[in-house]
Amino acid sequence: MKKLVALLLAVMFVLPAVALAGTVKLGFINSITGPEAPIGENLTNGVTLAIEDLKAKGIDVDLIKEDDTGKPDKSLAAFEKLATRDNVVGIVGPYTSATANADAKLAERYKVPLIVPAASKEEITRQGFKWTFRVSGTTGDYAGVLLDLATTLGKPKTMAILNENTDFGVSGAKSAKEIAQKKGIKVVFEEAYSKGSPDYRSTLAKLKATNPDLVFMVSYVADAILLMRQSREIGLSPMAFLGAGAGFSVAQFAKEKEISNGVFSSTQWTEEAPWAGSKVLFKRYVKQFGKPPTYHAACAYESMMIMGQAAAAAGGDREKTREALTTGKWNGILGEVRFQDYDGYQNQRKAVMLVEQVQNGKHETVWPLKDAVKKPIWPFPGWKK
Amino acid sequence: MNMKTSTADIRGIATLPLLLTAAAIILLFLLPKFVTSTYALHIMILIFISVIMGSAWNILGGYTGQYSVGHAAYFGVGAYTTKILLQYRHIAPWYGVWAGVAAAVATGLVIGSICFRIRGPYFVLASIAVAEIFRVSALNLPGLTNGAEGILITEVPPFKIGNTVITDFMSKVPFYYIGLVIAIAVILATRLVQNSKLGYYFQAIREDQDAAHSLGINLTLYKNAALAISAVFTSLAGSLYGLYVGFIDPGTVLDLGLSVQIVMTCIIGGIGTILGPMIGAVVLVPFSEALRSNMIAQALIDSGLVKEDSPLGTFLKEQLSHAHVLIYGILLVVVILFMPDGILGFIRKLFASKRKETA
Amino acid sequence: MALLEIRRVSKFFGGLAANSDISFEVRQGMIMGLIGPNGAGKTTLFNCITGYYPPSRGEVVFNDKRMNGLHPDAVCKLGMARTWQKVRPLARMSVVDNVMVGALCRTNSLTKAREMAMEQIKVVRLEQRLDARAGSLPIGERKKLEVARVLATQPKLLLLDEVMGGLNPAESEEIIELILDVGKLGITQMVIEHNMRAIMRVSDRIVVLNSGEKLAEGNPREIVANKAVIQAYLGESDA
Amino acid sequence: MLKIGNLNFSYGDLKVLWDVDLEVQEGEIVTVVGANGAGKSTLLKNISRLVKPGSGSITFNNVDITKCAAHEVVEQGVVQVPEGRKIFPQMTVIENLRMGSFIASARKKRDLNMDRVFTLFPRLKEREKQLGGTMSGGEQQMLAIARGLMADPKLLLLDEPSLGLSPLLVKSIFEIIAEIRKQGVTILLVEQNVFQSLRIADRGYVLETGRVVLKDKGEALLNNEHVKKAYLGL
Amino acid sequence: MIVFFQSLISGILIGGVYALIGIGLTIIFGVMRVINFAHGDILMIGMYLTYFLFTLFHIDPFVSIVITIPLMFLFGAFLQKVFINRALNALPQNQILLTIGIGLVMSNTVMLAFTSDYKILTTTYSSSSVEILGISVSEPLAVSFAITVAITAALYWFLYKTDMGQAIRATAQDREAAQLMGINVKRMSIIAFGIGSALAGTAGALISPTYYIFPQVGSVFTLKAFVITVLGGMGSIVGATLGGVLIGVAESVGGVYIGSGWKDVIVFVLFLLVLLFKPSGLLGTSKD
Repeated sequence: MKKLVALLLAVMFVLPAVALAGTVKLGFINSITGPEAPIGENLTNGVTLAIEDLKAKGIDVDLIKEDDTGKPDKSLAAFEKLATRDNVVGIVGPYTSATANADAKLAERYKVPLIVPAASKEEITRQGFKWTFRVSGTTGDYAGVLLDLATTLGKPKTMAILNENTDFGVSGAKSAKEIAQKKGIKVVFEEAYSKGSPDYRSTLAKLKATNPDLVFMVSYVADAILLMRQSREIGLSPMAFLGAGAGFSVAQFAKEKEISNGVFSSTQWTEEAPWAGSKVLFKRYVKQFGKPPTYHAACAYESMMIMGQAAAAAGGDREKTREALTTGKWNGILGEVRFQDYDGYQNQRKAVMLVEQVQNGKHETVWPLKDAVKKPIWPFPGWKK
Repeated sequence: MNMKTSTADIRGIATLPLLLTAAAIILLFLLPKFVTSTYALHIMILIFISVIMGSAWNILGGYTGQYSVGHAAYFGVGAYTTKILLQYRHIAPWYGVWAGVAAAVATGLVIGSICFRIRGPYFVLASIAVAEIFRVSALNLPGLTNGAEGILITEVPPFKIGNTVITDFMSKVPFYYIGLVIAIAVILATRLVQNSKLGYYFQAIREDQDAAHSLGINLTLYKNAALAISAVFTSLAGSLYGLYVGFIDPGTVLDLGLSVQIVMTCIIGGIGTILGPMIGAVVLVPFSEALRSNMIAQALIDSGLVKEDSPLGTFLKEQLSHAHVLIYGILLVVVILFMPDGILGFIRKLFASKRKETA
Repeated sequence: MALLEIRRVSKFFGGLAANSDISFEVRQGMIMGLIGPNGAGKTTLFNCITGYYPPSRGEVVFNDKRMNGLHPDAVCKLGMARTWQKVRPLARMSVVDNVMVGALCRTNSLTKAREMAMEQIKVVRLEQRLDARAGSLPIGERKKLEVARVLATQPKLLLLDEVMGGLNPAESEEIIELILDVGKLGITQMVIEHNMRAIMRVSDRIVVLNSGEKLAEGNPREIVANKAVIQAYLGESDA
Repeated sequence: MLKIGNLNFSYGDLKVLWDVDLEVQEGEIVTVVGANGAGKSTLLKNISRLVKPGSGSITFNNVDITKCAAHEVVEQGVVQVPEGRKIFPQMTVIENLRMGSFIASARKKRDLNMDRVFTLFPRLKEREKQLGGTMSGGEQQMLAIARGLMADPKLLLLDEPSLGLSPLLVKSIFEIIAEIRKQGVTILLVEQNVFQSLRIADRGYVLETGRVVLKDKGEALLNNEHVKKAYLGL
Repeated sequence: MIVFFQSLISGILIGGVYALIGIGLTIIFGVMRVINFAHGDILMIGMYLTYFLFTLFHIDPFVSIVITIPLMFLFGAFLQKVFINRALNALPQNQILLTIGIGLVMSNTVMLAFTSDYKILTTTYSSSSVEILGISVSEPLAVSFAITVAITAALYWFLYKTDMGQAIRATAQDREAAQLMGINVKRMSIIAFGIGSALAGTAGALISPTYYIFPQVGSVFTLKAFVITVLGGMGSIVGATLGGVLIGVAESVGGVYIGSGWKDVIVFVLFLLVLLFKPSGLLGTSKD
């Protein structure tokens, strides 16, 4: 027992971990436990596949995984440990916007390259940071592509916004409102609901009373299903239901076809995404983990691929890795990725967004039209009785 | 039990404990000179914050017997006030922190006027309800708190006296010292309280409210006094956390889980004693960190006790980090069932029974 | 001079009258006995006097000040202190600390409070047990501790609620001596007691309650001779 | 019938009973008198096993009841009517009585015993639908005794049945106790009301600070000088 | 106006399920004076049970309560016997932390076993509704409301008409007196905890078709259960029934007219008001 305690103390405070020759040491921070864990699992799996593929390319990654339970202080501790004790070359993660925001600050301080795979809050890459890179699109991208589709296919005049009052939900709703106003669509209803309530019927009834052309929702999967079920119950039937990624783009949602058919959702990646290897990765993922991946998995996969290659090319030097990330160009399952400075962003990938629509219980890519697999069904056909 | 020590202290302060305490303080002050690992400093800062929170709660819960499970409210009010002032009014945290303290005390007095009318388990539930009201309100008042998006600061402005920059808050060291100083302050405050009229009155209230009342103790006044002292330090802990971590949102600084964690620190260490919260913090913070980052499994493997490629090794490596909250829960159950007086009480009992054996 | 005046005090719980229309006065320096069968409303009256319940009707006047609506702590500060029928030691605090809590009512200094506490501990003869935990004392010593604790608040009027309950004759004798000693210090006392022999010995005057009403008042001799009292208190007239 | 030998008992550090010896013969009324806090209620709690037993023996009809759980003591036929009545406040009179006959043996005789207690306490019959908590003190005491009888006891333990009752009621309660004995129930009575309780008792014990200091015939104790002085104030 | 009635109706329907949760907690508190912070997690176990009965054996959630009730009863009895019973005389704050700990153990064990994925139980009627006077009434909610009413009625019958039920009530009202009646109070505690757990589990089963399931779902309901119980008066079964419906309606109507983000605040403010002005609860009768 004494031996164990001594060792534990040694591990925690003293010993800097020894780097193995010929490998590149990277860190990965994710919500392995905690409320965000269901999506976190996608990221973990995506990274696992990336490590395999890197190995095939001759890059051995010594990966240190850290759980941040979705909490910023835990995430900081994890970053701290990776940056100062484990001396990793670069870090991929964390998942949520709140934790990513906290870690970005540390990346700057410790000069450790950080690739944020899936957090979409705009501010993360708008703080003038040099060491934080983002593969994921921003909340504005999610809303933008959906409203592009809506204004092209129809002439909506009014929109209702319903979002969960979490960081993700609120920033998504904010972006949607801005973009809608730019496009001349009036926002007639806005409400943030508390996640986890079994009954949204009264809120939806109030929404229905404003008679909007578009209903824009930001939710994770469980609430997404609940909201659509209850929309059906009370007979809410607008021109279109728009879901900003997350819950609406998950296979579990699509499977509930009674309520999900006809719903649009924006996403960064799908099985049919028009980029090399998407289908293959999708199949591999299903085979290995027994369920279909979300775009989070693809983003995490691509983030790790980029980090692994950049770090290996830089010979394990952090500064050189950063330079490689700033100037580099990659072509993977997310298409061409470059980290650019634009519109107040730094080191931000200009994400090419896709829109899927649930048709017959399956997500079909319907937008942009050139990449579409199926034609979008517009307007919302109404509920089957 | 603690009263007994205090009786002794008034008559003549025992020298040995004093020397030991002084040595420990000096050692802690010198620590950053030797320990360069920022990770270790980070853990130390978290321990300080935990000591501050636990000791602050202890004044109200341990000494006065008012078991608040809503202390996240004061933590959150402190953190939010400081950061709102910094972010939106550009008021330096050096001043903002005190505004946070004032806000937390004011909050405490309002909460006290509501909750102190209620006793026993109802008080516990009321304190939870109030803290939850704060959390949900913070979520729903984006104009004030930026709602669910939380408040992120990237830089803490340097602390200057005149034009001399004392610290620019760029490293962990200033936070380490601030944490250490506040932790010492709260422990000192606990000692002062213990050896004063306040302390006697607080404990009298804990032991028997009606009897205390009949002995001329104004229950409302003294309960609120205990809450105010408690709120001051909890708020300071919150401000320190907010500035140090940089990001706060209702889900972290106003969370019910945080309130439970504060109480747990005290109960696991030993309630109503100066040492209790310190022991609790020193045990819980590294333990949960070790579990989170899977160091226990790694240490077991590295020590050769468990082979890495054995099924147990794989299991530990893969599963133990997932199970850290589970282990936390089990620890809680075990401590309460088998060490109801916390680690301190358990050790004391152990020594007492050993003494009996030898005698 | 009347130190305490009870003026037509009534206390109702729901529809039940625990005290109805009780009046009497306690003069400076006297020991007033308050007796009556169980459930006669003695403790309720104590509670009304010391601020635990507001009287439903009537007035309590102490030292020419109307006490209605004052809280127990204010009542104590004004110089009226009580003990409890069921003793309430501050269990995890030591004997001396218990008494100090009482003394702190009059001083802010712990040193001063300790001196005052030691004085009262001597009065009740608990010097041997200074550092014992109050919760570990036997019943007799707990009762003494409780007396010392209220004495330390320097009361003008002391209300003792069955301080001899549960004590053996020897212990009761000690308490009787204690009450008489305290009386000699010039502290007015009001004593609820079941031990008839004791109450007859210590009281200058006795009020008898029965079913919430005042049945009789007089000096011990008069009370012992009172037919109504014998009937009510001792059960039957042929006792 | 009931035999207590050398019973010692403490609440934590506080010793309450010291070497208590006590015996109750079948058909007797035995009274234990003593001041408030002398340990009388604690003695009954030991018999009923409401507290963990101290050292010493308690046997009932040669069964060691220190090894029983509280409910098993009742099943043996030893039923206590506790101090302060402890009526179930949110239950009606009938429900309270039904609870009295909860044990299997008494459940069989429920109707019979119900009639029996209603003849003993006709007032309860009038109030059978009333909630226990809303009744007056005297009625509650009657209900408590009636509830105890519903368990079909061999030995009835009564803890301060006269507590808080008017003299008239006290008198009738003691008459009823005498009546119950006539119906064949042995009674162990604990009382502060020394006079009344010793008068109906066959034998009595005086308990002072946890020790038995006197035992004798009821009448003899009444005339004992010590008892007169200490408890009757004469 | 339609919006108002819509929210009123759905509030009442949801309130029925809340009532079931509240009754379970109130029985446990009544008999043992233990505030059970693991109540929501017990409900969570009920949900998982329902989910697996449905996905593995295709047993309809409303039918599966026949299995859920006895299993959850046994589970609750086990928890009481092994853990809670040891802390019956502990300080109330220690009891609270003990049950919090048990809750953590339960939710995290479930998470390890089944991952933290959201499980959605989709029946053919999960989103069916009937329209009455322009107000849509969710079919599964209506059915679960009816089942709730039936279970509550059965519970009343048990507690008021059977010896065992009365013995439980007696134990709640006066533990010591109950012992003197020959009632085995330890057994009653076990049974009470069993019943409380069975009710929570049933509530879990009843909301499964219209809600979602994940390991941490319990915390949502634990806090609600307290509010309901205190509102109705700790230990009062009628009170808990009323409290449940009241909270359902307050959430639903308040959510519409004040904002759905404020639902919890409305509930907690209501809770504090009751604690302050009628601490014995709306239907409580205890004097202290």
